[in-house]
Amino acid sequence: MEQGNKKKNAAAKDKRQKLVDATMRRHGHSPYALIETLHTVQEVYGYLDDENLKYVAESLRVPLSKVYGVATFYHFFTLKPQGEHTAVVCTGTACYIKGVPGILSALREKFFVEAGETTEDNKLSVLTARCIGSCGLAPAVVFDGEIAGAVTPDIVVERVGRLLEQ
Amino acid sequence: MTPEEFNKIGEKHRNKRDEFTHNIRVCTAAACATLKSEEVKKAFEKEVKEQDKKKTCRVSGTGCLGLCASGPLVTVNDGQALYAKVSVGDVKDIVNNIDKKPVKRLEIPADTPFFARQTKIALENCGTTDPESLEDYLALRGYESLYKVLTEKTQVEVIEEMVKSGLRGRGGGGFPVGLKWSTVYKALGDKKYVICNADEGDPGAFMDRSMLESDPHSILEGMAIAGYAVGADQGYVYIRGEYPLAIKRLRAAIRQAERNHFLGKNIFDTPFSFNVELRLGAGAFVCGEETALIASIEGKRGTPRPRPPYPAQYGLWGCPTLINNVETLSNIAPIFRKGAEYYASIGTEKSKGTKVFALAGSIKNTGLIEVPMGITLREIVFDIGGGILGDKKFKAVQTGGPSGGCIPEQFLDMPVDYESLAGVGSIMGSGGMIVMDETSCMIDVAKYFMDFCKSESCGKCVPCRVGTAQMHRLLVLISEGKASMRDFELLEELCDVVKSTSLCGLGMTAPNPVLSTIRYFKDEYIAHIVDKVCPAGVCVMESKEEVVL
Amino acid sequence: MSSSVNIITLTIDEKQVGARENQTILEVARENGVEIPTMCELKGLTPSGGCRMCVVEVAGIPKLLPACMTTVSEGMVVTTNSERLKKLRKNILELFFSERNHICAVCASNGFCELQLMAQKVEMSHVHYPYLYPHCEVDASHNRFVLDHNRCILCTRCVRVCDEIEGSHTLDIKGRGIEAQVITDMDQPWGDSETCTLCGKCVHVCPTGALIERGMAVGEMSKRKQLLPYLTQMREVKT
Amino acid sequence: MKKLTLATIWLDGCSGCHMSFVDVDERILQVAEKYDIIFSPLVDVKEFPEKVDVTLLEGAISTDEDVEMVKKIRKSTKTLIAFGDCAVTSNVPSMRNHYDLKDVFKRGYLETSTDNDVIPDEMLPKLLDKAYPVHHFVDVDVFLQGCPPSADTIFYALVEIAEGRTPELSKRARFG
Repeated sequence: MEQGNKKKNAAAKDKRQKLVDATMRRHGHSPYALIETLHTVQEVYGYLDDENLKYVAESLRVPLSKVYGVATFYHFFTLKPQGEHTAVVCTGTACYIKGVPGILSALREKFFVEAGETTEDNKLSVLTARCIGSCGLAPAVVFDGEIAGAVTPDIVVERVGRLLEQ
Repeated sequence: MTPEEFNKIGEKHRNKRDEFTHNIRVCTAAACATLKSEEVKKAFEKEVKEQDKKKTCRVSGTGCLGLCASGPLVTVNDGQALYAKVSVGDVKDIVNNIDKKPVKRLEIPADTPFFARQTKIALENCGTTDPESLEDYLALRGYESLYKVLTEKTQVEVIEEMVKSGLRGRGGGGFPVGLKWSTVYKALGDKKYVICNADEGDPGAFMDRSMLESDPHSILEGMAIAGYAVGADQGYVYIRGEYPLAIKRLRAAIRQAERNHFLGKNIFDTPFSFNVELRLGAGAFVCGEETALIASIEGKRGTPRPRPPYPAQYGLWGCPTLINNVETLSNIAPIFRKGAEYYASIGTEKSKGTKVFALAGSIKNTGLIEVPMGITLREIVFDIGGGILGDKKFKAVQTGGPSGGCIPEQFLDMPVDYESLAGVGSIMGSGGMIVMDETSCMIDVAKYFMDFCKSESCGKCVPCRVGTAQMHRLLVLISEGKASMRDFELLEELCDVVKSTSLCGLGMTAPNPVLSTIRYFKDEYIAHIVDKVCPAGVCVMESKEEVVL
Repeated sequence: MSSSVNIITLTIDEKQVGARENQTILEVARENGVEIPTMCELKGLTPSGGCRMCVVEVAGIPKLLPACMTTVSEGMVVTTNSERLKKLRKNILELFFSERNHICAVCASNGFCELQLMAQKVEMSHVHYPYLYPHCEVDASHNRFVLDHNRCILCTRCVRVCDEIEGSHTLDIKGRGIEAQVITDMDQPWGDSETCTLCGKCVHVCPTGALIERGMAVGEMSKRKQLLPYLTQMREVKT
Repeated sequence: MKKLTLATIWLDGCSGCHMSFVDVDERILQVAEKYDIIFSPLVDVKEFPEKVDVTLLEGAISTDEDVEMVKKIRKSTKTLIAFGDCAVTSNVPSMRNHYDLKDVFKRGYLETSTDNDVIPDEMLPKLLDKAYPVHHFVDVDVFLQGCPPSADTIFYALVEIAEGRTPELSKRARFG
């Protein structure tokens, strides 16, 4: 059983690795492709782990410190794995003046998690985004990739509660 | 390709479209999509099939119709009827009445100020095409401007036309587009680039997003025309990674255009070749700055470098590079279709044409609008925007995001153009317009923007890196009732230091929200500092305990 | 190529001077005995333009320009030392001091520190902005060098010398804004770095006590940055 | 010429600046020609005087008592000199500033103590969250940097002030 899983994991990893390789190949393994490649890594692995950063550095012949510097410069990239579920709270201006602080404090009180962090049981990550461009529906929160507009703290707590029950 | 051959393409698609008596378009741009417009669209498809009207009714998705607050939006026959807040349950009624009078309870009358007061050029096709269909774009005379330009005009003529149109950069700075093009055209270099800046970073702005999601081909066409004018054969769209739908549609559009030879080698059998590639931004506001954007495309940390030299001379990989933003580029094809004179006839003396705004905040009709330059703020807020939510009292409108300022009531009748906005301490910016009512605290707003600038500062230059951190700290102290008048003086002084000495536009404009709120709402600062109260009731004062300052 | 360089004239602080057209304002000023304060600039390294100490006024241009990266042009009128510039420089330097924990009295570079000396030069008597007092680590894992983030001003001289002269690019910057920090490789202890060649150039170009040799006590760490132009020249000859 | 009055005091400092002052050696006689030292750790007066012309204030402001004191000094003093780096920048006392106060106490009274492991809560002045430079609380007229400032610089500054001039310190004093 365990071995089967490992094999499956290895196969899955291979597939993901191929996607990363494909991106680098498309750009002729140019050092310029660093950010594009990091996008692919994050897309397929969910975050940028040390191993992949080193792999990308080596493949594109970019110094390690430079790769790390780029990966930490852009806030879209995360070097930590996310929780099983995510709630991305938009903190754009329109959302902010329509009550983002209340939403964040409701999440803090109810699920004991600060913005940018993951709960201890690894079930929920609360993230913030600098405007997701849904200002017309402010305030907006993205629950596991699904945008919800005109939310209130109560709605957010209820939706997150439902996510966690799944 | 001969003109006849080209005209046939558009005609073919127009005929195809006209085979249907009814065109039902469901808005599938971001806001409506959030409100499950895809389900509504599916329901329409099902209903049309069940009622056996497939031959006469065409159901398609379309780009942003503008009135995001009332989504999902549906139009029948491009404006014959417009329906708001359509749910799956309403679909049957609409299809039943498609040959008769519109369904009253859902209908928004065409003469509603929100629509009647707008002039659509950049957003011309938003809501009348399926953004995923090249055919739709061609039916609306898409790529006709590119054809005309490539076959009838020299590079210099194209640039002259741009100068004549009076179009100015819509990304914020308002630099004359014709002049920029001509600088790149004149710059020496074998290789030149065109970059579309789609890294819309202003919190509270979603114009670029809507345009990319609603009408991607017009941006590609604009880029190709720009490429021809300046002598570039390669274009990049630097687009926010946070906009997955826009990325998807743009990718699809590039593929369609390549396949149909509107991009690629020898476009329309002319010697001109032009390719477009996407580069994904990764969440750095500073990459809206031209030199930082270039660094990012080169795969580096997005830190700016001092200008001059300007990218027009020394840009991507050291080559002359033209950078225009999404709205600027989406104006290009319409200008060549309708003529520079037409475009220049709209707007004011120094600010020609139209401007797209993302209207948000405490306002009834949130959404995307395009208005002629020179319109007053009052018309935007109270006529088009429908006034303040809950009929509260208007307090200020914020334009230009973190680089702009808060404009108070006394300037509501001021015309909206580059110079007027700058004159009152704000900027045109990319078009975010956030309306605030009496429940917003101006110190809280200033603090919000400073927090933004602090976390978006790239850290390269000291005034911006440390200055924004210092200013944010002072604003926090003020908002908590812990500051003294000496802190207030420090804040004012820091504004000057950061504004005068920062390396790039981010730092140079970061103090603007603070400066404008000090200018117009100084009494609120005084209330927080001296009386330890927040007049709007937003800030929580931690006072009581003795303040040792 | 070099023979075709044009000679131009410009004015620096009301003095007419001649220059080659590809020179920077800073270079021309120095050649003519006009001193412009700099922090991040170092002869032999690509200029960065980040410290803003060298900003000058150029007639006709509303914004201030960094002398280290602005090339001269015919007829340019440059002011390097107006009252306004003096005040702004002092303010910028205060921001430098307020950012991290610069405690000169207990610093290995005390007496040899460019930041410390700059305070004297621009007559900064005290820091009137609140100090930020961040918590910074000291990386003493390397067997020859120490990296003390408390003293770092992020001038990136070390990053540039490591990349441009030594060619190992062990150092870079992570994060951004006020959170930015110098790192070695993947933000790991310097001692674990596989790419560091132990050349020590970073230590000697560092203007403050952020990079020092191990075992140096207060006031013992003098730097030998004067070697750098020579190394740069050697590299240029090679390539 | 009427002599000026001089007070010297140290708050959160090591007294090194005062030692340096003593290092003016025989020049103290010249100082004495221009100043009457009316308050100082070196003289036996308990209350800070109501009126004084010049005060040399050594040390950072670290406790609630320091805050009271510095306000009182400011009120009584015509020319207040932040005397030495601790007064100007908070210097060495500020090395605790990036730690939580609780941790500072723990380190100071528990972890490093050999006996009597208690954190004193009475009798002692209340420590502020941070050690602050003098100008954080009151206006300062002259900043005299150095850890410590040299005797020459101190002497120069006192003479200049006595002569009614503003001392030019940038070329004579520096941090550290």
